[in-house]
Amino acid sequence: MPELNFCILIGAVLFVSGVVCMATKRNAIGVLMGVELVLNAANLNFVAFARYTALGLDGQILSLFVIVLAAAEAAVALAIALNFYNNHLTIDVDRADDLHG
Amino acid sequence: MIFALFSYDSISDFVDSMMGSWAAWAWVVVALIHAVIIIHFFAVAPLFYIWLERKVSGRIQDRLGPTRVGGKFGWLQTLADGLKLIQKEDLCPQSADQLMFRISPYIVFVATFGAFIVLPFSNGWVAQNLEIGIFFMLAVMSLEVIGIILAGYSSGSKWALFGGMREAAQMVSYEIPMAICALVPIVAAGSLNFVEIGRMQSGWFFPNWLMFNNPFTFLAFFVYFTVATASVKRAPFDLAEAESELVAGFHTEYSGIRWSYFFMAEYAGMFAVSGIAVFLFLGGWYTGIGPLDASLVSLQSVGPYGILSYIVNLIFMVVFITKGCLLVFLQIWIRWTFPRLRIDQVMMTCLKYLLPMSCALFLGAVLWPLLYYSVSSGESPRTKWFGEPLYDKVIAAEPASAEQAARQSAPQLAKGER
Amino acid sequence: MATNFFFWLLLVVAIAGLAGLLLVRDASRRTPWLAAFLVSFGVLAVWQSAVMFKDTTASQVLFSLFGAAVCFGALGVVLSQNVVRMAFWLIVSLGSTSGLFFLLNADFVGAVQLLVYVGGTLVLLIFGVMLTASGPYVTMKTSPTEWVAAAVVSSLLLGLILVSAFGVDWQAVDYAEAGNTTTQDASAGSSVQEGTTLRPLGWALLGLRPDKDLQKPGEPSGVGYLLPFEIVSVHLLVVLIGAAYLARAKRRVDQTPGTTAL
Amino acid sequence: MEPDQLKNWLSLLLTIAWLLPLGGFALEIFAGFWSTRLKKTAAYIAVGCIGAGFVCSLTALCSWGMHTGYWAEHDYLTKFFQETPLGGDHAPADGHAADGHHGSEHDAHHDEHSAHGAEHGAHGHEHDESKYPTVFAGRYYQLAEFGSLQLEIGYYIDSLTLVMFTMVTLIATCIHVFAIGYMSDELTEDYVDHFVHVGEGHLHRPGRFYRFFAFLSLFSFSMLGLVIAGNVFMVFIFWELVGICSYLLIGFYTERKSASTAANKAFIVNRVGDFGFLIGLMILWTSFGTFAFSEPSAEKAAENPGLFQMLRDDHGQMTVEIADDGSHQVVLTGPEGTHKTIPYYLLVAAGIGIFCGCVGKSAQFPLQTWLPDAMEGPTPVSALVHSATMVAAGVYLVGRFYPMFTPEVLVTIAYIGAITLFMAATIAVVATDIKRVLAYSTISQLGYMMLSLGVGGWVAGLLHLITHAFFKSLMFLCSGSVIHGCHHEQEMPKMGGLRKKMPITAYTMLIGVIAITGLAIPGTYFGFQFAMSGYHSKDAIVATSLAYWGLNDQHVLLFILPLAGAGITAFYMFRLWFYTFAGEPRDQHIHDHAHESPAVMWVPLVILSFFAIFCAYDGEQGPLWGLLVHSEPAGMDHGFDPAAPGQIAVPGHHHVHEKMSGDATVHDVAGRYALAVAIAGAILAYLFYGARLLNPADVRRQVAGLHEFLVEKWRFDELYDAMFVKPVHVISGWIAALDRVVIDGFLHGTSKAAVDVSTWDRRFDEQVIDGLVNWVGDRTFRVGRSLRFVQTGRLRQYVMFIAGGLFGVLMLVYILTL
Repeated sequence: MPELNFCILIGAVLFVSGVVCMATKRNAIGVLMGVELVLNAANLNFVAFARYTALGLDGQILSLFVIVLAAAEAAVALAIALNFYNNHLTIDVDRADDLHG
Repeated sequence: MIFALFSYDSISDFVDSMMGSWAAWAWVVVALIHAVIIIHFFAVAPLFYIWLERKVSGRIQDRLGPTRVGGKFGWLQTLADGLKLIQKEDLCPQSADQLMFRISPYIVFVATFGAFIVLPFSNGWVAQNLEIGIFFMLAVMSLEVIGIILAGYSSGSKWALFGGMREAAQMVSYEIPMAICALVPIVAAGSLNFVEIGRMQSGWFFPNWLMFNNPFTFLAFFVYFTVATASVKRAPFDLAEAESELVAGFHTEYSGIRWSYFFMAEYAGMFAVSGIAVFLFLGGWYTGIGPLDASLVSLQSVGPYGILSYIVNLIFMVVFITKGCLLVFLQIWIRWTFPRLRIDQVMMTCLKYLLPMSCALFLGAVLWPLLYYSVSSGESPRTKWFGEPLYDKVIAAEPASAEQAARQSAPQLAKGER
Repeated sequence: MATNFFFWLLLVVAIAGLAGLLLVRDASRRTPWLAAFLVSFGVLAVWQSAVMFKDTTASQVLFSLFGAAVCFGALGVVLSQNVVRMAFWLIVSLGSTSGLFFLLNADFVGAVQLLVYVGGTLVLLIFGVMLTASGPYVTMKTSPTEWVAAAVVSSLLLGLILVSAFGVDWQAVDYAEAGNTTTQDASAGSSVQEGTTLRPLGWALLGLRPDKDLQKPGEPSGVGYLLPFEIVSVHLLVVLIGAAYLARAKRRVDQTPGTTAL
Repeated sequence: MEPDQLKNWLSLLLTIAWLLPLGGFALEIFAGFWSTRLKKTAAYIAVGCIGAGFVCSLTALCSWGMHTGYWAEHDYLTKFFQETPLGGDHAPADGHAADGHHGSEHDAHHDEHSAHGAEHGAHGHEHDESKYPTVFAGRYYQLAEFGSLQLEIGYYIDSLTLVMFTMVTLIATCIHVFAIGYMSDELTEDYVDHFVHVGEGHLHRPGRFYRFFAFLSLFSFSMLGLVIAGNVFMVFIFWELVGICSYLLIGFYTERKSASTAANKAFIVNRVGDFGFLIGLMILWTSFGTFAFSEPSAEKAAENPGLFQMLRDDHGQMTVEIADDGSHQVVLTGPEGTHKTIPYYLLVAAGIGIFCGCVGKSAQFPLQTWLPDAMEGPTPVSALVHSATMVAAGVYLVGRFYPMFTPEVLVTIAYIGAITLFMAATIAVVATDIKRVLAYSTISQLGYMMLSLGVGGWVAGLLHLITHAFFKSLMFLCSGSVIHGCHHEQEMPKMGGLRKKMPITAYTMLIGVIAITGLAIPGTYFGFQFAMSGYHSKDAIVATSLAYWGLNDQHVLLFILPLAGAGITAFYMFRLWFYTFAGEPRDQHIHDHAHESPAVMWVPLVILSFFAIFCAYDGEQGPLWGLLVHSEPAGMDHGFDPAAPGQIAVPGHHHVHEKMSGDATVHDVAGRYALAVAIAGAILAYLFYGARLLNPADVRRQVAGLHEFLVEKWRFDELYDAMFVKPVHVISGWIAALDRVVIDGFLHGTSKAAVDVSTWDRRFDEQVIDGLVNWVGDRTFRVGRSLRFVQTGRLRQYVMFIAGGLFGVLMLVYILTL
């Protein structure tokens, strides 16, 4: 089933780009976007497996849950980022390194 | 040969037969045909509505409105404006984000245009008869917000930004009550598919139209209507374009054809929202007069090559469009009577009044079957608690078109014409 | 024969347009040449690609289209420096993934993706961007070394994932062994195949799984998702309250007035 | 009256006499609660009890005599009427009204004496069963029963018991009356004790009048209990009780150091004696299986015979057989005629053991040191306890227990008695304290009694006991009134010429002195013998010892010593009398203040002096002798011929009355010798102290060494100190040293070792274990710090690490699964 492999390919690209985005973006929101990408990659894989393998409906339900929880996660993350911005007047992630060793 | 055309149930059947060796690419042709049909309606409707609005607002303000252009009632006024806009230079402000500035009108246009895919104009005349019709429509319409925000941001000026932001906030927050109010009749109907919902509302308008199905749907119609006007940035909620404060809101920097896209999207949005209201509450394409509908439906299966069914569908489409226009007229009417709300009042009405009301109605709608359908017969536990779902009734009610319904639920593109 | 003549015509018009573009000095007068070139070249390209992919099915075409959109969107997100650009490309990417979902017969999930994810979360992100992307923070450069490191690690990771993924023979894995009857059961089941997943999803969320033959020994009983569904709802409530609390308007009496929330 | 009725009647009377003092004691001891310290009620209660006791014992004696037909046999009464013109209104013997008042009962006793009559019937001692039983035994209460042995509180009434009862109660009554006067200065809330110095002044304490009489009552109860006891165990119980009472009474003035040490000394020395007594008891119990003396009624005797019946047959003979291993076995007849043999030496050991108790109690040779110190107690105590009753208990026990003694034991008794009498007499000669002199004379007289019992003079010894009780208590009371008169001055050198001041005391004292020295005019002139009681008893003793010497030639000392003792006794007694009463007063101050004691004190003196004269009236034909002979153990009258193994002959009555030189019997010869010696002693004393012709100081200078030796009381205290106290100190010193050196050393050693081990352990713990732990901690800390650089705090780097890590893991998995 080549389509499944294509889906996985696309998922992998999404995942890797998400990781890279998280790793390189200095803007907190950028990092959040990276997170969104990673989550989306996972979703894509879920739906692909639901379609092409025996996972069936469960995959779709899980992707539903992922979507919903991603929304919640984004909300909280954004709240934190805004708070950080309000307190430190900067959105640069590197400035938030107080928890260093 | 022409009649042969009518023998096909749907455009896709016709195209498949035509493509022959290029059958694999039939779906592209079908998709294009559908798009053309919808674009026609999509473009014509704003023209008519803009003219209608200027006439009605005139009348409300005790003046005539456009009379000279194109004949007796100035009905070509909007066409003339359109031509004018096309000729205008659509400039792009220096500080704007070029890419975003150019793309955002198309996003808004696509979002609203996407909504019409699943909106059937009569019994079966729908571009794509999706199982999740209403839900898809709302989903696609929610994309519009992004276009507006990008437009607001990318035009570089503070007014645009503020306008865009306020507009986005308003639309996002009004999405929620709209979705919940739409759910109320769906709970009563039991299906998301437009065609099925439409078929359920055959017969006399009082008991059959979903609006009169139970008190909650009745109230839900009015709440839905207010929320819908707000979500399409109309009437009392159109603060974004409030000239006095934010000049023209997010599309102040736009001119020419880009500006017209926004306008087309707006008016099309009004009709889409009205269309949803018609299907969910006002009986879809049925006239509401029991025997008339019944006779028309019976006519459909008579005559050669289904030409009569085509005519009946045509009649139903006219009925549907008139209902839609009436609702749009209502929106226009409301716009020119009620004063504009402040942004915090807008947000407050949405979150503190409309949302709770819609939730209450939704709760009522869900619990209504428990009261109404008393536990009489020994049906299955689901029906015992939630009453006999309407969609079973539908399937049971029309055995004749069972085969068609079954096919309807097939994924291939539904027949849609005009 | 007609197709050959028509083909050569288009080619000539395209070349003429290009030549015109290059020769005409006055930028404003180049538009007709540009238009001609674009139209002819576009039709030619479409025609030839159609001929090439003559027998590919609709889903393959659409699939590759949307896939490409997703990948370029993702790359756009990664490569663009401007946060708003990133947001835009993210929207493109996620929108096209919802398209992929539709192609994978997950219509409800696609719609949810559009409504909740793109319409809700990304709007939220964009709000975030708008609120914070002021002044120096719109575009923040990241040092080249990090780019290099990221590139190396990502390529390695991508390679590994793809190698391992393509190494698996999915055919053997799914239909034959898995006892799951979703694929065989043609009646109410295999909704995944027919793309009408709304009602089965609804039932699954309520705990009913008609598509699974629960008597089969290997089948776990009670695969309904009612409990997770309830938990998620409570979780969302909590998150909303939390987020609202965190982001509440803190009157900051300091040098930067006006950063109050929207 | 039937025998049983008589038995119950007698036991009732004697029990009342016995328990009354106990009741008195119970009342008096709590006098502090119901009466003040100034009232004499306690005294009256005590006198009343002991007086009633005397009346009961007297009636018991008379009813015993009447019902057992004893009076009929020995019709002393009629004989008396014929001879003596004296006569008061003689109420008939059996008409005695139990009259509590002392005075009238005094006449009754006198009359009863005369009724005895001098001559004593042919003493057929064969007890034919048809005759009325004269001995009664019975049981009050059984304390415990260990198999065959019954420990019981029982009574054994025979003539000896009755005589002792009457004697003890009579003397106690007189002394109680005397004590009322003597102890009158205790009737104050603030008694100043001159002998105890507290800080610079004397001790002031509340008077203890009632307590003295409580102790006296307790003593009377225990003495009577000892006498009435039916078995040796009960004797032992009251033996201890008497010891306690003597301790309490000697230590009456507890605050005085000398008094408390004297009390301790008395008690401890008695305990030493009791130690022997206990051993004897144990031997008796293990070998004989019973404690009872004897069972008069035939059928009960068969069932559980007393000690005497088991050992001796009716004729008083003990059967000794030679066992196969050559040892002498004594055959005992157990219950139902079963025979059991015990080794001879065991019986000797038992006898010696019991005699040790008597030595301790009667202050004989080795254990006599406590009696002189016992004079610390008030004089009535000395009079009652340390002259008449308690010290006599030892002699009474020897008398009561006589059948158990083998000839060997009798010889030891004799010799102990002889030694004691001679030693005490010599010490008395040099004693200056009036009460010390009397104490030593008591010891020597007790020696006489032991000697007489030892040489076989059972009746003589006990007669001397009775007579000695009377005149010795008389003399003590006289000395008491002298001390009382001279305001607690006891040193004779400070006295002199008191005769004029205290005539009654002087003359009653003179009677006592004459009685004890045994001066008399032998023969009966116009129906009356001019001889005091002492003469009769002492002559009997000397005669018996002479007869004994006759039979056993090697024991010449047993006659010489009593003879010499008699002389020395006469000398120191008259010395005492002349020292205090005759001549010029040596201390004018005391002489001026001396005054005759009040009536309550001199009346008992007169009564006692009367008895001192007449109690042994008519000697061997007298009533007292008759009563005593009546309860003489079987076989004593005709003596024992020398049997194995000691080959000692014990003289019987006839030996004493054998013809010795010419027609003079042994008894007469001895009497003449004793009289001569006594007269010589008296004259010598008169010369020294009466007429003061000879100066004792000269003699003292000439025989300074001997004098010093005698003053030091034969240095017995130093001897005991050296023999017992010093070794104890030395040994305890050794033990202390051992403890200090060995045990402490061991403990310190172990603790030191423990300390060493712990220090080593601590060092090990600190270096090794802590070191290890710290090293591990240090290592982890260093590793932790080295990894710190990884935690940069930068979010993006973390993501990078995660990605890298993920890749690494997946690669690993991939490689592993290849």
